[in-house]
Amino acid sequence: MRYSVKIEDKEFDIHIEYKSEKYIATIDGKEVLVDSHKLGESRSIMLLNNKSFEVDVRSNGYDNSKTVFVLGQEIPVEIENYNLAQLKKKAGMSSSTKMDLTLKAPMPGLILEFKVSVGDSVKKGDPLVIIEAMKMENVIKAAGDAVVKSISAESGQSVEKGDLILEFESDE
Amino acid sequence: MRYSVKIEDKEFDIHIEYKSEKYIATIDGKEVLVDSHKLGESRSIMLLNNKSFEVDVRSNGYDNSKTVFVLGQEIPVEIENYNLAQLKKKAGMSSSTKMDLTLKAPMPGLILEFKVSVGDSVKKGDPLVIIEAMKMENVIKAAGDAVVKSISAESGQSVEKGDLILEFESDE
Amino acid sequence: MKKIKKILIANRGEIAVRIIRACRDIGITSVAVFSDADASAYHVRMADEAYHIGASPSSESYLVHDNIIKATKDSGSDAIHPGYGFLAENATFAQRCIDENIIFIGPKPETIALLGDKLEARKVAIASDMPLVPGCEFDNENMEDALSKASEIGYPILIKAAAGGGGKGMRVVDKPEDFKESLKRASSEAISAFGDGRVYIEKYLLRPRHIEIQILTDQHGNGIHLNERECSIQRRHQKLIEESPSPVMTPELRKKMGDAALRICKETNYVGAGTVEFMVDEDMSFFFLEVNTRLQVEHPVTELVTGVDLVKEQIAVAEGAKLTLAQDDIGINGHAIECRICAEDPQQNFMPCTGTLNNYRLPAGPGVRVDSGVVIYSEVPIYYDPMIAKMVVWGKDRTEAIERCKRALEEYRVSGLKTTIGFCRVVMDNKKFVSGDISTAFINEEYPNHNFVLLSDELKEQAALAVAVDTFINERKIRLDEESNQNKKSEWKNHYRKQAVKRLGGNS
Amino acid sequence: MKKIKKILIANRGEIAVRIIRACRDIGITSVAVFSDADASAYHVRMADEAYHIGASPSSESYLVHDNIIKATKDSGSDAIHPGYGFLAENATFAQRCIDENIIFIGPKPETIALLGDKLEARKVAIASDMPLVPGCEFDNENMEDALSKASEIGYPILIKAAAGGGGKGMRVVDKPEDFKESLKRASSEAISAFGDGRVYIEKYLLRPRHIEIQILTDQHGNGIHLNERECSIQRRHQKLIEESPSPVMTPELRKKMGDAALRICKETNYVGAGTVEFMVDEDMSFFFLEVNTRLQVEHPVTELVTGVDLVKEQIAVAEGAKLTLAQDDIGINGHAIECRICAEDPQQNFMPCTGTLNNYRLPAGPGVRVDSGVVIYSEVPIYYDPMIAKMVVWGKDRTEAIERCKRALEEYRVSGLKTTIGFCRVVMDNKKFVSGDISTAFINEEYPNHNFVLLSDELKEQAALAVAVDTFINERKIRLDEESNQNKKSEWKNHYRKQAVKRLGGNS
Repeated sequence: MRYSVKIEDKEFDIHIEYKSEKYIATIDGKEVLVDSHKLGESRSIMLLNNKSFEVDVRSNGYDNSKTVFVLGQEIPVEIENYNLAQLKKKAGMSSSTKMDLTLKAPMPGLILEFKVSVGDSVKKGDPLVIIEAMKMENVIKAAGDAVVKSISAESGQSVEKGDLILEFESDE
Repeated sequence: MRYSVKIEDKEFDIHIEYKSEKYIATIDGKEVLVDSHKLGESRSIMLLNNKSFEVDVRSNGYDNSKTVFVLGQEIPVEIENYNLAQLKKKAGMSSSTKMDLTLKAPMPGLILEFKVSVGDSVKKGDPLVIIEAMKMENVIKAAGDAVVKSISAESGQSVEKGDLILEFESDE
Repeated sequence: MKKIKKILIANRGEIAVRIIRACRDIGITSVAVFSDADASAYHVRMADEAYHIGASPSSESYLVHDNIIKATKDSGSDAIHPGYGFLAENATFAQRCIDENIIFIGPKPETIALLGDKLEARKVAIASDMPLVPGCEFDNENMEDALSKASEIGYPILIKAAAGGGGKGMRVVDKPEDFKESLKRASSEAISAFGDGRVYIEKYLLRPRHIEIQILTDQHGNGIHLNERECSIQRRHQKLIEESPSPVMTPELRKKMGDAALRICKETNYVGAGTVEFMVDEDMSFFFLEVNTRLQVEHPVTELVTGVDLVKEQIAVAEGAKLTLAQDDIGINGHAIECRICAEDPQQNFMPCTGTLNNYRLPAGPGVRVDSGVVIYSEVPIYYDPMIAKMVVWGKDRTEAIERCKRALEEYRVSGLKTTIGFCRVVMDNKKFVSGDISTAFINEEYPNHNFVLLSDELKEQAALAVAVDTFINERKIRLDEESNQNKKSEWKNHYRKQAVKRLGGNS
Repeated sequence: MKKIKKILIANRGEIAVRIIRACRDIGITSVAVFSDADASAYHVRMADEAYHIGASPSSESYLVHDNIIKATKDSGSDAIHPGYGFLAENATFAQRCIDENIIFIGPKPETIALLGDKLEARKVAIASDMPLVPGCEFDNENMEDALSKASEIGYPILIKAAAGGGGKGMRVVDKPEDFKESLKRASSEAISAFGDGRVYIEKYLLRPRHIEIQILTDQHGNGIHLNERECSIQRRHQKLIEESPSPVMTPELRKKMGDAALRICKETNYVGAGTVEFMVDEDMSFFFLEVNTRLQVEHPVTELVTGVDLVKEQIAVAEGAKLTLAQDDIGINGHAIECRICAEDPQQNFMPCTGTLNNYRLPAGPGVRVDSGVVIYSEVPIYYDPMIAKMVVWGKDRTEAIERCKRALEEYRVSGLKTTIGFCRVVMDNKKFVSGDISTAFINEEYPNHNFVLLSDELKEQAALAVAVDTFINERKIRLDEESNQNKKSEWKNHYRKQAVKRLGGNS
């Protein structure tokens, strides 16, 4: 099986096969001998060329996106069938490069105050909204230049992580 | 619900009911306020009259016998419906007072040597069989006076915990 | 002297667990309290007894004086340990305890009130001959007065809550244009955190160290200090990494700061454990910051290098015992570093996270102590502080402590939410940190944009491989299961075919 | 001097984890080895790298010289740390390492061979002017010779394996009638454990203390001792609880025993860490027992009171470094106690148990160190030693250490198998233990029939309640689920009834 795996800026081409009771992986042309034992539903111990890792791979519930916990780090990963990824690329469908035009609640909390209204132009770093969570006031700032298209929540409202707060249109 | 619970030499008469969102237990006439939260399949945190316990109650797979882990101890418990237990008692069926006339492997291991043969009379403390487990030779001794009725294993054989090794007849 | 037999811990999380441990270590019965969200929390499991005190928001449980007092009476506790935060520096509550004939493990209400008001504390500090950073109070209602006083002191300016602590209600202002907005925010945060919106301003030192002196005094006028802690690695004015001793401390400066700390204790008739916080400028001159009239989060680094159990000492002092330790008994054995493990995303400006700890395994072995408020499968609720644990390491010197700290951070296993573990690991490799060249500006100077480069290219490659292998194994299992089902189906088909043939009169 | 960059740990369980931690603490890459049964063992997860070395029985994996050497070469390791047990005191293997140009972290092969043969060691001890218990060797084939020599010394007699260690191949004989059978058993156990059936006899002291001296020597003739450890709490000649310092030690006796220990090191050109074991009689006279040419299980108690990391020191010595510690650097800071946590049933004569750790949570907090070889969900296999972890506590004095030990034992959470935790907890309350009045006869004298009364009546009542409540809640849930199903069914019934009525032309 051949996969295309993306972590932050890096994209890896990984091929894996099961041969004579061993897993053999090839990553960007390098062969890696793999030994893996499940420790539970999502956790495994893996030996990659005899290097030892305890990993926890969790599916994020939507397509291709997983989270791996390894060496004290939480790492978001996109994994796809390699051929499919290539097809999508040709078709210009690479979803992961698309700019995010929505602001979702980065944590559960209480919306204290909006610093913008619909139609406002914001510059990168401008405060958008203040959310109280875990007794701290957190100022959520704009990740880039944009125009506020719609606001989907209001002051005093409780939000869950991932709830839509507002939408932008690209400032182009 | 009313239960009869036995731990070692002690027998408890316990009544439990659920009333206005609270569990109320009565043990040998004393009332105990109970708060319980499941922590997983078998583990719970329990407040018994506000005393805090983390318990792990596991069923042993056969009737009425459970094991509870609490405060670093593994405690075998017999629990039965109280009325059933009373009926059994009247009928003289109290299985838990019956003398154990079988020797079961107390641990998994390798049988090294039998020190007795069928028909032998043994006294309490006599060596019966030597089992090697975890690199130690363990001499299994007679728990009381008896006569060896049958032997169900042989030297050099591997046994699992609980496997029948030999049977006695009471030395009466 | 009254022996305490039972202590109610009016707190939660790691500090409640820490205090329960101290109680057990001296045979005192411990009583936990819990809100709805904490019904199966670790501190409840750890305590001898536990009482429910209300709904999840702390304003409906951990902060409700009546509920805490009721649980204390119901459980027959002699004393209350408030931990830190919540009611720890609440003079009204401390007074209530006295009125109810309950021992409050902490200083007298009047001391708490005096030192808790940062403006009053400044006056006491002056009376105690302590050096102070230029600053002043102003009329909170009169913005023009505030602005002009800020200009007098000169920007950058630090706005602080009079009732403040723990970085709440604190704002740095770089230029006059931002002053009004920051004042408003600081004041509103102060109101929601302390119910007191008064703020004052101080000159903002650009690269100060935060160094504090642990003190311990009894009811008989005896007092000692237990060396310093360096707590300069901070984000949002909250400490993240602390150590003892400070890498820049000299015996002379330690004595000077220790003496100053004890002077203010004397001046305020201080009783119990406390911390006098200082800022130390680049020329090693030091300024009084504030007194925390309670046990500090970072007290374990002091415990590890002095061998003194501060919670036990607090309890002994509260019983009325004389200090058994003299200043000469306090040495420095090796070096200790604490990392605060918070449910936060360092890359997102240390934004708090919540979740369930699907995996949670503490580092252990030589020189590692963890005070954790959670265990595997614990939920980290939204209602409380994001700090879930403190990892403290000891080494025979700072080098050994740093190396051990790296090891222990790598050994820590958490899945289910983001934490500060990776951030702390990165700091342990930072050359400036290793050389001890730190200040409260460390994080902003070394990691502008909070881009900590937590993932090396090698780790990315390994993580990618791990996910691919895991996916492959899962897909292969599904395939094999399906095939085996297919085979079963074909067996059935064959079986029916044979039956059919039979029915048709065939012979096999 | 050759810097070691990568160490293969030829061991498993807690000691492999301990050594891996030391490697990490000094930036050395660690390589684990594992048998089939250990494929997902904790030491494999902890190490930087891991190599499979064979089937589950140690005779087919951890004891196979070729497999260990191959993994060392394959991984490019410079050195092998053998831990304790397995190949730690195998002179042939140590020589093989030298021949293969691998650093063996331990003494020279000839030292191991000399001191490993208990009969030879007795001779060296005489040459080193060490006091010895009366005893002798005899012709193993000639039972009459053995019997007559035993009678000369006088019963009770202790039969010991010449190649022995860890209590294996050891038997106490009270009367001549039992001598033959015990000799046979000891010899057969010695053959299966060491491949060497030679035994010898010694006078059996009735109530001796087991006190040992930790020594550390380098390749340049420097040597120090790191105080004593008292290890008198034993069952089946295996230690269960150890502490440092010994509650009966005096500075004078410590110096005498330390000097004696260093004399035998000098006599044997000892290099590395080692332990000289003594028996101390009730009149405080001491007798040489044996030298263990390796790291000892109980080394952490020494580490906690001296602040010295013994594994790091072993590695430095193996690199050829001179000791940086002088005898005067070794103090005694507080008191440490170790409890061995074994998968054993204390009530059943400490019979080994196997199983899966359905719950496993370590005690933590102030003064607690746990070196564990397992984690939650680990399986404890039948093939290896039943010790799964060591819990070590530190206190400023013995009283604090005992109190903390109680707390930590109560905090330890294990379900899935029986352990020695409850036993250790009982010992911590034993008046003789608390007063320090202990000997190797302690368990038999204090707990004849191994009836440890682990369960108080109160605990029995609480356990009974817990099981009843759990049963009630489970039964209630089943009942409620059934009822809700019933309700669903009746709803369906009603629905169909209505449908039927409709079809019959009814109106509702």
